[in-house]
Amino acid sequence: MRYSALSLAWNALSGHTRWQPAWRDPAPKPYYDVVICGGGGHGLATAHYLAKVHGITRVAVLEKSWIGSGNAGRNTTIIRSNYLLPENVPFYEWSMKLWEGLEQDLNFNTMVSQRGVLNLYHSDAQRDAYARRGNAMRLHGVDAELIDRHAVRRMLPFLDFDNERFPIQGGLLQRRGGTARHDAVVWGYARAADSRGVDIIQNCEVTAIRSRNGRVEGVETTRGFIGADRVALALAGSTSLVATSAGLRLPIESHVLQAFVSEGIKPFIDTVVTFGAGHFYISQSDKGGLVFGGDIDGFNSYAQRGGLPVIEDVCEAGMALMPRIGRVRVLRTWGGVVDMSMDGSPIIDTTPVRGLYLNTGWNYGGFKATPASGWCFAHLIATGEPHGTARGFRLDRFATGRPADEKGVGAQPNLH
Amino acid sequence: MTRSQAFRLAAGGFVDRARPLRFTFDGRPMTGYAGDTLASALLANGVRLLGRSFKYHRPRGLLSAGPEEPNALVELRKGARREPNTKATTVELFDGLEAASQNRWPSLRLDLLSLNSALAPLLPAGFYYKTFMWPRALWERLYEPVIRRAAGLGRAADGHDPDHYEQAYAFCDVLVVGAGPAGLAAALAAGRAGARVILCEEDARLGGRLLSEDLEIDGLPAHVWAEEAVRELSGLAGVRIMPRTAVFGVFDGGTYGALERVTDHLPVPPAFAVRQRLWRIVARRTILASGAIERPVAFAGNDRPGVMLAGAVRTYLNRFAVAPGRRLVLFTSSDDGWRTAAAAARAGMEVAAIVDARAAVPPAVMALAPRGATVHLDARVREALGGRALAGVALEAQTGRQRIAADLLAVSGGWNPNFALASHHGARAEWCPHLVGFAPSGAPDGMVVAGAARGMLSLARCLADGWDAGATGSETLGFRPVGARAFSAEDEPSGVSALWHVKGGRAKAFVDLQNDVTVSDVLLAEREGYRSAEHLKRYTTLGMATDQGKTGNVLALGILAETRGAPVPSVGITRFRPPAVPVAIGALAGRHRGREFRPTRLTPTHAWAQSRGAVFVEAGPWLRAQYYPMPGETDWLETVGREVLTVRRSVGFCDVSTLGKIDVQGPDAGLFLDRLYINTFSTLPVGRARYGIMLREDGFVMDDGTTARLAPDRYYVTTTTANAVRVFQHMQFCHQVLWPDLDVQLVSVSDQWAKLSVAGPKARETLRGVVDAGSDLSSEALPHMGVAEISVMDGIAARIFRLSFSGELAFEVAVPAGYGAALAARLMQAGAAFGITPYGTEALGVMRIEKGHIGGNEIDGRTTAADLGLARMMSRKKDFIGRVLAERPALTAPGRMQLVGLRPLAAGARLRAGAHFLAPGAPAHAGNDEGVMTSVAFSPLIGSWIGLGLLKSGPSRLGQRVRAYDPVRGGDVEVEVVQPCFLDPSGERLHV
Amino acid sequence: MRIECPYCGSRDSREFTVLGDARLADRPDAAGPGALGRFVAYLHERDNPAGLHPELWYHGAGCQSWLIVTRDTRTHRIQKVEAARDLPREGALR
Amino acid sequence: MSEPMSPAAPESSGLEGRLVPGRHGNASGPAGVTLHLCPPRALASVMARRGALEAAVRGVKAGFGLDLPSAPRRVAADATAFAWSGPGQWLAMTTGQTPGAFEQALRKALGASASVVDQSGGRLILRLAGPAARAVLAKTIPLDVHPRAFGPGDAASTLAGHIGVQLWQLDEAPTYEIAVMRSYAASLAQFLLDNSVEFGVEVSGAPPQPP
Ligand SMILES: Cc1cc2nc3c(=O)[nH]c(=O)nc-3n(C[C@H](O)[C@H](O)[C@H](O)COP(=O)(O)OP(=O)(O)OC[C@H]3O[C@@H](n4cnc5c(N)ncnc54)[C@H](O)[C@@H]3O)c2cc1C
Ligand SMILES: NC(=O)c1ccc[n+]([C@@H]2O[C@H](COP(=O)([O-])OP(=O)(O)OC[C@H]3O[C@@H](n4cnc5c(N)ncnc54)[C@H](O)[C@@H]3O)[C@@H](O)[C@H]2O)c1
Ligand SMILES: Cc1cc2nc3c(=O)[nH]c(=O)nc-3n(C[C@H](O)[C@H](O)[C@H](O)COP(=O)(O)O)c2cc1C
Ligand SMILES: [Zn+2]
Repeated sequence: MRYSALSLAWNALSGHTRWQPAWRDPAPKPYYDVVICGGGGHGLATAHYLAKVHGITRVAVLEKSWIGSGNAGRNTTIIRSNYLLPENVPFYEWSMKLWEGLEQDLNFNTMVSQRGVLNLYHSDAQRDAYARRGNAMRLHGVDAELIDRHAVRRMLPFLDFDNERFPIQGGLLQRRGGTARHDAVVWGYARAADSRGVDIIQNCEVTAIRSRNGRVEGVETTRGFIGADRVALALAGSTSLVATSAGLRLPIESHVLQAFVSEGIKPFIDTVVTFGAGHFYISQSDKGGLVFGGDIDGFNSYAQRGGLPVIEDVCEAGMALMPRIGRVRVLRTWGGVVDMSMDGSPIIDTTPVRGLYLNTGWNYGGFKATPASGWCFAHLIATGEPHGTARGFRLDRFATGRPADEKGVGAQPNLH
Repeated sequence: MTRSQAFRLAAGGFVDRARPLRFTFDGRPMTGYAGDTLASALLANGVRLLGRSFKYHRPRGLLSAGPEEPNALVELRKGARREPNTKATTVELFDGLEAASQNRWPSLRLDLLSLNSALAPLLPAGFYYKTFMWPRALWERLYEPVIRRAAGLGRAADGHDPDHYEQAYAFCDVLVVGAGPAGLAAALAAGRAGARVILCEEDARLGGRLLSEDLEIDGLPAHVWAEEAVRELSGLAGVRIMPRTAVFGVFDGGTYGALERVTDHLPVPPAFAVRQRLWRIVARRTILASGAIERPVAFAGNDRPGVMLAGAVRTYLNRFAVAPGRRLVLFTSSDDGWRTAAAAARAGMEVAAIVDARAAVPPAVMALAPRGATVHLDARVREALGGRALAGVALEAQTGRQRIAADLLAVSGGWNPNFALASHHGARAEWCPHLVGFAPSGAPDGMVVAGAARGMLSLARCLADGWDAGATGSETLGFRPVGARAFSAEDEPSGVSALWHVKGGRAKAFVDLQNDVTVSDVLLAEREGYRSAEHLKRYTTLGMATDQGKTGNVLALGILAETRGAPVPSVGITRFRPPAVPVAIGALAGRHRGREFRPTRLTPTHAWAQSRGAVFVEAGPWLRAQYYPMPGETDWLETVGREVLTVRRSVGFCDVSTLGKIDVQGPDAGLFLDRLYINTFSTLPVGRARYGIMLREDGFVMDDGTTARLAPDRYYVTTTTANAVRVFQHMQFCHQVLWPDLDVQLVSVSDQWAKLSVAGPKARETLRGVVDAGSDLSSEALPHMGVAEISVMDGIAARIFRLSFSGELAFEVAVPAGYGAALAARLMQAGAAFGITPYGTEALGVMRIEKGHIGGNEIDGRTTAADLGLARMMSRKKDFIGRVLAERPALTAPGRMQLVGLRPLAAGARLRAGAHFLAPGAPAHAGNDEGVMTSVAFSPLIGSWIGLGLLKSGPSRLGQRVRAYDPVRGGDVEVEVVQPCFLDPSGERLHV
Repeated sequence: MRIECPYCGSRDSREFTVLGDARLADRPDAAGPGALGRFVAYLHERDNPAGLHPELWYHGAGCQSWLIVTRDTRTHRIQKVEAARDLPREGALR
Repeated sequence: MSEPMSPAAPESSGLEGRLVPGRHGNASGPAGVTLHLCPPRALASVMARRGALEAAVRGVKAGFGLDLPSAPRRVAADATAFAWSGPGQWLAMTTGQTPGAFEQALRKALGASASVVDQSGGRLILRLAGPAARAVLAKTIPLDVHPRAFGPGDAASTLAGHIGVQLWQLDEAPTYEIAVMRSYAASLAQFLLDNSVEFGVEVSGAPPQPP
């Protein structure tokens, strides 16, 4: 049943008892053309575009627990394409374009809200670095504005402009950036993929990749072996664990990134704001919660939880930036296991094992990439060739010396 | 005035009737007593409508008497101190308290948004995912603004938080969380054993349920026993009692986060007192004795003001001496609920009926029924009737349906152990049929759970369990055994059977009262495939409100299980996360806000520069003098121009103490540096300095700086200001981890030396007035890149380095940091005849750009030594960090962006760093992007803006023109590609 | 997290900075054939296990020692802590 | 008695006007803590060379009569003390000599067994004492300073807020000395004051000599 105001009203008449499951709950079949490991945003988007764009529908998405249980379901929902490097800007901009039509494509309200993303700067050098980035965006046809302190004050009068350790000088603003409802993205892609015949199989953990003579044959799972012509990994923080079974050692470390939500309060923060002199970024959800975060904890972890030092660090920066939130209470903190790569940029590529495809290295910023990641990964799986906007995301870039290192900090994942 | 407290009992309770306190709610003045919470004081005054729900704006009253409260949220205090979403049940009453209801318009009684209730059929769980999609453009313009207007509960404060917070550490052998009977017994045992004990209690008053119940321990009224226990604990040297302190999170390694509400019970914090304090408690053992939370039942209208948890009714009666109503109906499926009927009758309330869903109850329970109360077994409340207040209940009894008038409906569906903290590290919960609830199975390392928190539901068992946990815990840590201890206390009946949902009734039946999640929402989620407990939560928002589902979560799971005909644990249980109680952001930040957000590093000449009117700039942690305006100068460009010209024509000096400085000693010091830098230091003669470049292991430039050799086995290394800490750590890594066999000793001397760079043609003459007799500054004795140990200012040991960043004859003079200010003052005197000027980081930057020296903008982590024109420095004769990977194909390929100088074609045209280069005439398109302007300056000597940049194949394009394209600032300037060095390329000025 | 520094005793993790996989201690030989490949692997490839993970931590705010901390990445439980300078070299961690 | 550090130029701590003598904060009753900036002393980093730890220990024993600690402790005799600051590393200090003379004396005693680096200008030392000193430290550093865990002679390097410090306990009063990098001293002083005002703090210019 299509979703619309009309269908909602129609169903109200029957007490909402006629709605069908958003996706089926099928048992795994013995064989698929493509098995996608990982029911996060990227895996589900890949399935959707495989089916929709490439007509490949004998596809299964295998998820070890419930779909969206990974980072797709726990991120701070920021979408933007305000990157510097030519490897990144076109890709993330392609993603923005897909976001801009996502609700209509999926017939699911993913609440893409282009409320703007403002990165504050606090020094001349930072201003110039942001100008460099903004100019790079403009050269790629992406919107970017460099605004001054007065313009920031007009947008966010309650920031601390008087007692600052690192005075706010201005910001880089991408108005088309914003947020999207994380869970809805997962469910929307799942429902759309399912409607085209994709099997979404929850509570099905991939335990190993089976291959013979350098060609993939399928995957071992907690629900038995599932054969496949092609196997695609979209496991985010868990990628290394499965890839090891195919003999791959990856340029990936799994780290914990925390996020925070406050009690619901009347909305007063209308854009996404990032502090440039500390680790803190914030937006306010449509429910009223302040959704905020900061840096990763810095150590390898699969535990989905972090520690007090980062919690304090984030709140210190939050209070330095907007002391108005001092009496607002943190309601919940959590962590996600993020796939930090050696240059801070993603990997979408084939592997030495034929038929095995890799999608990883999303660091703390792969939610915004969800549509383009799915699109490009589907393209690679279907055609064997990298998509035009993802050519910089190949595995061999570390050997050839072409890292896409936005921060310029080198091969140390916890600094990206 | 006290007469207004119409629902206050004449006697009993722990309120001080001699200390009346005035307060207002929505502007209405009232009076309560010391010892009251805001909730109990409002109840005493007969106020029952306290809030509106999130979605439907339904009228709501008190459900509970504690931190699990979903309904009674208020805005406490005003203006910059306004605290939204404050649970009235946790606010200690103080004189002058002001509270207001929230999320209603125009008033609490008449809330127009309650129209949402009428629209409810259109607004089931997740309705917004199905609509508002068309037309797309209306989402940001119409739909979302409307949704956001309705969003949120209370309002954030109006201004910057005026109060202070702080963070602190505490350490103990045994941490006890909760001071109910279990916690008190645990603390007594551990304390008597001699352990260092911390007892944290969220409440202002210790005792837990003992304050709410009418029980005895060892022949004493339980609350008296609690007072004695507290007295004994206070006398034990190792025991620290922390009331008003909630433990909110379990972190790794036995670290606990706790929030102390230091002065929240006062109108404003007294002078020098903080509002709240964040504690990080490090405990070797922890006993979680956090009690249990009562569970409501889902039935139509179960959210009306006047429907209250049975245990909370007892709390109001016994602890606060308030009758929450006049005529009570009890609806329960647990033995414990019956105690409420007894307590109410004892307090003089009318008990109209006891409705128990069970077909039979034990005689001991039946005995609790007050005389005059009708007992209905195997009966249910179908609906709570009324509007803004409860008027009665509709009953489904063996005798048929009937209505009973009542203004208070006490509900008990059993008790859920409150073990959230035990689950913070992922320990699972197990289903306990005898509780009809979950209990913890497992706990974080070092923690045991005791008392009701692990499902012990009688007083005698809680006491014994707590004692045992305290005794065992301290004994395993090596403290003296205290043995078992028998308490004489009641083993109250605690039978319960499952009672989740009563079907029928017209009104909505709620499971999550704050977020307005109803039974039908739960069933809709199930129907639509959101079957995992976590999907159910996210789709319906169940348990996501400020109470985190403390009362509603298990109820929803029970309902789902019942619907599926499956056991409750098969439905799953959502994850618990810190904080167990919401914590103010300000408390987590402590003192680190405003100017104290991060420490400020001050240079040795800071105060001196301040006295000269310097303008300062943040440079990482440092504050540095940016420029020194003189009277009459109107803008910074003028000042900086003057500073530069003074240096170029005469002399000036600049504090460069912020550079990182590392003393490297040992027989292998030279070898060590050879391995770190791309060039060679083992061949550097003693008394000379050399510029060096170090790479990261990936072959890109990490840092640069000069290194001097002070002795055969001693070097003095400098790093850039920005990388000082990182380079030192990197050196320690290389030494300790990669090459521990080398005999080198490293120590930072960054703060030991004040370092002033004296530059300009008159630098030597100026310095002659500073150095002590016998110090030879001639080029013979101290050639360019020469280093000497001398003395200055009559006997102060100093080091002098003939190094130049500015391109002028220049000396860096280093004195022990305490003499930096004196040296600056002395330089001013000595250079007075030459018109000496101090200069700041701006002029420093101008001069380095004029000379084409690279800085942080060029060393951006993506440039190679060759990109920066320094390929020749790279030694081929040795291994060094980064050598191998610097040879990767793309790092050596032609066409990389490389360092050049840039000059505008139009005189006076302004350059800006961050502009990108395009070939003239090439469309502004990423494919034509050829590089970026990295640094710019106005050169007063050249009379033009100049720049450094990284340009594709730059060095081979000298003389060509490119556009410096800067759309974000509206700039588009044509520039000529020139050598990076604009001034004195042959370096003659260095040698005057 | 609390880290038992072999020199300073049990300390809050905020006194430390972490570099990552302890294999970074096994820097390959720059001479000899295949150095480039070995360095690419050394610097970029990680085991990234879910379980015990030897890793490099620096007690920067304490004794400035580099430590090898063997920690379970699933639970954050620390199994042992050794000083890096005391470790036998040459492939000891492989 | 400390000899004058320099006859000629004035030395400044950079804390002038930032650590103002007098009573601050809570004014009732005796001050909970006292806080002083110690007069300049000669300081030096001493780092044993590879394999020369024992020789360095012997050298200090012979030259200063002190047993170099091999754990986080500080040993003192007369005017001179050594605080362990890392494996094979100590912060040496004296109130009895000029920095130059102290450095020479250390070199003489240690010979080739250790590297010696003058740090006299690099650190300032604040002294915190009084009945509330432990409570102030609880807000300042992440260490357990309960008498069962930390006593006179114990030393540690740690973080005070976001500032690296090295501290040691002198006596049971308790009295602590906190050494901090000079550029951070103003921020540390502010942090200590903020953490002390609750108890009342007496700041004085010239502290009594250590017992
Ligand atoms: C706290 C936090 C905040 C973030 N904020 C942002 C942000 O604001 N903006 C942004 O762009 N990005 C953000 N990110 C990053 C973003 O969430 C991720 O990069 C992105 O979600 C990763 O892609 P995914 O959705 O496919 O991953 P996931 O959702 O993690 O998908 C991986 C899935 O694989 C499943 N899986 C794992 N192992 C197996 C197995 N063996 N078999 C089967 N299934 C398996 C997992 O259960 C999971 O569902 C944030 C991340 C975190 C943790
Ligand atoms: N018969 C029954 O069915 C039944 C059911 C439930 C409880 N009880 C009675 O309740 C009592 C339970 O005793 P108990 O000691 O286990 O629990 P308790 O409820 O008496 O005490 C728990 C205490 O812990 C505090 N607390 C909770 N979380 C905290 C946190 N995070 N930080 C700091 N403090 C926190 C609470 O404020 C409370 O004071 C017994 O008397 C028992 O008989 C009986
Ligand atoms: C954007 C966003 C908003 C959230 N808002 C809330 C909220 O209002 N209430 C709440 O309890 N949790 C909220 N959460 C947190 C989730 O409850 C949950 O903690 C998170 O998705 C991680 O899952 P886990 O805690 O089950 O591991 C939010 C999470 C995100 C990503
Ligand atoms: Zn240490």
